[in-house]
Amino acid sequence: MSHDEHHELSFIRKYVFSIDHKVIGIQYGITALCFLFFGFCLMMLMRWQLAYPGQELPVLGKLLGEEFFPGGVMTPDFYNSLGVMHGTIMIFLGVVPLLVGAFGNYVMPLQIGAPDMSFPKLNMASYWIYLCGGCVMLASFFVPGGAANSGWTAYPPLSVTATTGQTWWIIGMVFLITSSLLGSVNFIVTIVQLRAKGLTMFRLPFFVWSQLVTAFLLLLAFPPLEAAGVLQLADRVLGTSFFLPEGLVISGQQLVQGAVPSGGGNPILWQHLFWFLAHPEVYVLILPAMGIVGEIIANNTRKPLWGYRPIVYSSIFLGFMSFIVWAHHMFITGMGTSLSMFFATTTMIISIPSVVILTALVISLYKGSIRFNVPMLFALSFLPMFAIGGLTGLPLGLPASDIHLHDTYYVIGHFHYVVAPGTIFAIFAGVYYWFPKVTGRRMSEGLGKIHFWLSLIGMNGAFMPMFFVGIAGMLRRGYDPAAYAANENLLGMVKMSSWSVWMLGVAQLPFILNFFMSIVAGKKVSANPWEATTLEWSAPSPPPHGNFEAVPVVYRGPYEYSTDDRKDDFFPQHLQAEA
Amino acid sequence: MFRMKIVATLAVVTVSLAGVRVQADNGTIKGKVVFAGNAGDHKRTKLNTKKDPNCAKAKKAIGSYSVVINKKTDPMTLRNVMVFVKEGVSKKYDAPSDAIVLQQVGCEYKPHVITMMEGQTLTVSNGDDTNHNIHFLPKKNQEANFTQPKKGMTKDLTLLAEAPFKVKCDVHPWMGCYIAVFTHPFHVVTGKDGTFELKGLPAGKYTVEAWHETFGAKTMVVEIATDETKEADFTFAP
Amino acid sequence: MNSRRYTAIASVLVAVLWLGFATPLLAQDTAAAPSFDVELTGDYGYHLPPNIAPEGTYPHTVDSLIDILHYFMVVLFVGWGIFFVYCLWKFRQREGHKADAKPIKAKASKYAEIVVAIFEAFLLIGLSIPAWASVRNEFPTEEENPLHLRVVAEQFQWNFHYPGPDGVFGKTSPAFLDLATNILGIDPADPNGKDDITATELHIPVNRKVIADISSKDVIHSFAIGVLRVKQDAIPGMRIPVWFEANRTGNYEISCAQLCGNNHYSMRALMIVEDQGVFDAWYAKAAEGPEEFDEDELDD
Amino acid sequence: MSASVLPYTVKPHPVTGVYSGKLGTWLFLASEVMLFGAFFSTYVLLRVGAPTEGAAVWPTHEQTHLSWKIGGFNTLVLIISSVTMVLAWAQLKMNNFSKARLYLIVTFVLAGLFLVVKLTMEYYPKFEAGIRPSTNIFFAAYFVLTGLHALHIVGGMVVIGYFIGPGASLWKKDPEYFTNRIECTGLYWHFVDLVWIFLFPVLYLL
Amino acid sequence: MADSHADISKHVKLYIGVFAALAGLTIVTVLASQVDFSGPGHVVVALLIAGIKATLVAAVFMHLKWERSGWIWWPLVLCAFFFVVLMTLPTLVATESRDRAPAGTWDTIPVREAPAHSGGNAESGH
Repeated sequence: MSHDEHHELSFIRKYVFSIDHKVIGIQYGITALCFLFFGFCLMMLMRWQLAYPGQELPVLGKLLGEEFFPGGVMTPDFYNSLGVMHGTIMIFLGVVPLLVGAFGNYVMPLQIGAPDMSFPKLNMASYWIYLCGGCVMLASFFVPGGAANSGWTAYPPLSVTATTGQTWWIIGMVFLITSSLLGSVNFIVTIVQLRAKGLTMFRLPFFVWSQLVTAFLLLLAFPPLEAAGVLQLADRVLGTSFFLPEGLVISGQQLVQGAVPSGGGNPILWQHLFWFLAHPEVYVLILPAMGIVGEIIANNTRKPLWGYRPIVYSSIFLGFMSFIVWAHHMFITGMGTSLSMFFATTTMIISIPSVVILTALVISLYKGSIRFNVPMLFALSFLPMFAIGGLTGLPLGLPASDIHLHDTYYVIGHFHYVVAPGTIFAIFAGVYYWFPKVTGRRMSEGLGKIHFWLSLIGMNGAFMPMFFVGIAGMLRRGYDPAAYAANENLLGMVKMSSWSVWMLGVAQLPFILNFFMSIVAGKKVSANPWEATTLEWSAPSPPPHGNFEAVPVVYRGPYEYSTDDRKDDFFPQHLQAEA
Repeated sequence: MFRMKIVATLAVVTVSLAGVRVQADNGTIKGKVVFAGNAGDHKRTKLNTKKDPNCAKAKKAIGSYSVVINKKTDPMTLRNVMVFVKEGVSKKYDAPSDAIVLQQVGCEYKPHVITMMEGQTLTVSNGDDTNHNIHFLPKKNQEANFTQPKKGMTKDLTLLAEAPFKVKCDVHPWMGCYIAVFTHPFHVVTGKDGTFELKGLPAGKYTVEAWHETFGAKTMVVEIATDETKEADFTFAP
Repeated sequence: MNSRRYTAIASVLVAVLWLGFATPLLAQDTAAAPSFDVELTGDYGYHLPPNIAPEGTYPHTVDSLIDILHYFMVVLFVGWGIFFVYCLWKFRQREGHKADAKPIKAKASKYAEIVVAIFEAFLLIGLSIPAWASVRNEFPTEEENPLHLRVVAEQFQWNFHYPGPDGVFGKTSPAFLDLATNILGIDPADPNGKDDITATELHIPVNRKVIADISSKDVIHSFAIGVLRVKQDAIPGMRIPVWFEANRTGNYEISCAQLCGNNHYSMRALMIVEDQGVFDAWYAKAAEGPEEFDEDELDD
Repeated sequence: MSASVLPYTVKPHPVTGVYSGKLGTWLFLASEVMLFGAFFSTYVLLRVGAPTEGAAVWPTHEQTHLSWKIGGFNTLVLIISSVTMVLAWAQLKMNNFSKARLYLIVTFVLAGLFLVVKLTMEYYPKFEAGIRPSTNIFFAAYFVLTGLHALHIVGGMVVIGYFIGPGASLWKKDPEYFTNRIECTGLYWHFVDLVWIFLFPVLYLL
Repeated sequence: MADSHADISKHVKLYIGVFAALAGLTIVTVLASQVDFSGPGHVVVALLIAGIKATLVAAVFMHLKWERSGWIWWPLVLCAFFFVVLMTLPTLVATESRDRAPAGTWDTIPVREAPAHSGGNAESGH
């Protein structure tokens, strides 16, 4: 297709089946934000049951129907479905598509000075496959028995003997995995092949590095889960027994798979294949978030990121190590001493690069000139929140302390601190930061600050109590915490957590308002409102098809702030030094 | 749409008129289910319900139910045996409009054996101050598995015709009962006297089956003339 | 300044929300608390549950590991936080303040990282590995006269299988399974199985080591005794041994820690730790099998 | 749009030394290695862990009814198809389109032959004999592994068929671009062959 | 990678040679499987031959022999490493746990009824 044909593109080719990375990025962004909000709503429902177990859910209970809310009270099956779908939607349909699909797609080619992704049609395909996966997941709520209810980890034999929703879940996952695989190939090739002239690997903004490492994680870790999904599908549909051992008795009857009794499989096998993906997945969730935070911190401290190379090396090392720590999720499955020691050791080792990155980001503040705008507030609060999330990972990585904390709310608190006030704050930071690039307008600072403070309080109110009830031994995935006498004294904090979650929900209203109002009525700004140095800010806002007016050439590293005696305190990558 | 309803109503009326004529069929098969084995080998024991203290609130103890012998009758008879016409019914019968109730009281199913007709409503209700999970294990019907976490909860179901299948509670594994669903009304369950009576049969040759959860099935062929009453006893001698 | 005004509004909102909703929530409301038939022994609250293992055994190492780690975390986080807040205050953008882009030689951070690494290594090698080795390998020998039992999980109940006075387990097989009367599937023809005890409450004698083999009939469960810091997945097709010892009598809870289906949340069992004499009496009585059911008295 | 706007779709990148399509294909193959790796890992774990007695014991050769003759024949078919695939690319490099097309057609036919043999001489008789994936764990692995491999063959046939048919017009517009695409298709095709090279001994001989 | 016609025709000869080697090795594998090795000999020999064949295909047909780009080699090296991890660690973990806990849930499991495919020796092979 040549240049002059662009104007003839129909509306559908331009905005729906577009192959422009920016449109696809926006599609990803909007879709994933919707999913993120939907997944959050599921959690608000769950929190009702936890705070007021067995009590009628006001108003909504009647609306949601007799099947899942007999007499307005949530059934345990539905509670479990909500748990599965919350996890799956937040991770695979919300956060990853936002970090990789939306920010990666939109910003990364701009930051490397490329006209588009390497394979634009593949890019489009990966969005539509992702959307299909999302629709399958949503549709599974309406099949008999409701959506999947065997935990987002889908451990067999429970998942193999579960209701139809599980089959839909697997099919949805296969779609999402395929989409991610296509996307990751595209990302790596784009970063390798389409960098602007002069943009060497060590002049790449940290965000691009994080996307590169993430793409490798997706590329190599996702296929085993796809394989596991196929095997579980075979177990459910073809009657095989990959995950079913001999002598399985379900409801007092020997389980018959196909025509013959089950046997010959191993339930732990699924856990290996699942966690082989799901641990790298944690870094898929956190690395691009660190990338966003790095960008914003460098920009708003007006000085270069401290320790750029150590950060890059750490993230590569992090990515590499994340493939050989997975079994720390499986300490209590009956693992012996030597291999659990191996995994505990690799787990301790992997904490070091995280510490390095976090330290580097904090030291970057030192001697800076810190602007407290909304993206920076979110980026800054990422640091302590991620620190809490990371530190509380230590007791879980050591097999001995894991005995007590495994499968308690402590685990929930830990990984939510990493992904909710961690990654999701980074996502908000990114939205506020790149919004002017996408729309040419700025979001309101005032509403943004209300959003920030309420979210910060809501997040901490929701997740901090989990550490306390977790240490006290309250187990996760419990429909009714009051079913154990030992939990009697813990219900106050459980309620506090629920109310915080609902407050957090309210706190998103200013954001939604701000987001849509700013698209039409936000303050118009120049191409480079934050006075940033990276390449995306040298393109017009919003960038036209093909991105740059002239093919950019890069002369320096990504974060040249306040480095010499120029009039401005920033030196964009594409500007040639004056003689 | 409306016209269709009229047609349907007419059809129903016609069928019920036919039903009135069925009333004229007055054949009866009756008898008892005799237990001819050693009662000492099949003592009932108290079931261990300690797991859920709420169970003991409604009932002090629950007995095992796999074999319940009426020792006081002479000869000894078996309780909880389904007796039904297995083959030989050619007419169509409507399902009765009254619902059959399966109660959960004191962590026990009441009644322990249910026979019902296709299309008839089965109401499952929780009379306990605890959580029950009703799990149907049929071969033909859809597997039902639902929870009633609170006292007073009810749920209505209809079932397709199917040979006896088990229903259990996933929370209290000892709880079990059996349901069989028929396309005709000729089925009863023996009670404390161990007798049964199948009434309203048209003249014909029938295969009658007695089904017991532990001892299995026994069948016999009975031929009755119009308005005839025939006696037929089943004997289980394990 | 516009943004300051908004910050103020936000703070007021937060304060109102917290004072209005959150604070009363923390107060106990006893009305909704369910009734349990037995009261638990020990003090439960926002802290580690009571630990009833004898001093010097691995559950105490687990506790001290958790304690040390949390002190360590607090120290690290507070130290780090002070630096963080200091930076935010000291280097905020203001009139006459400019960023200094000269590279910072941050030796302190390097030392901090090394200290963290060394400390982690210490926790791993010094505490975690010995404790874990104890969990996995230091099973009581036969001289210590441990109590052997089996734990068989199923949806949604814990079944405890004791060998009875003869000390030998009867053979089990799914062929003999009856959910009401023989939930463990003990072979009725096996003489060793005649005196086997099937229980839904775990009775153990105080101050005596116990070896329990954990397995499951259907899906993966997780056998968790909070007060003994025992947690072991019950995996179908495997019989995994654990050991523990209690030194305080009383009633405690056993829970299922791994999602096992819709009623996972109610898969609770009681652990009753009693004096050897009381235990022996229970054991002898239970070995006689279930009582006969007197129909006339109890049935309707 | 790709060809004219995006750089390095046809010519190799001066620094990285590859064109984008080739790099993309190799990365895709890397993920495929992990996919089949997971399946092989499953096979190894289940086989090593199979009980030595009881009903779930691993079936012996006599019980599996797999014929090494058919398997071996199919191995040869795939190897030949790999050769014709690479020859097609070599002919394109030598500017010999019609010969290349002929080789592509041969490759396509061989792939079809592989599938026909697989379906009629292996799957069908097994189904006739009542063997299903649920029969035992070996057949579960057998059907899933070979089935997935067969799907890869079908995928390859679709792509090769496209370049024999409608996709061939690209040769006239941009021969080098077309040659590159055939090279990438070839990479994929050799990979499918490579998987079979492992599947054959693992399932039929060991 | 070489582009001239002469080079390509040299390649063609190589391709034919590799084909002959692959065909030969296939026959060797089959023959080797008929020989009775003790212990794991079978597995080692079969996988060794498969490995050689795979190397030939990858090196010649897939042109890795001539590939100089690090961006192709490094992902493959990574992939190979993780492949090995994926192949070994799960089985090691499973073996270690089985050594610790050799017994199953039940003492005996009733033998399953044999599936109805007796006389199912449909192929000519055995």
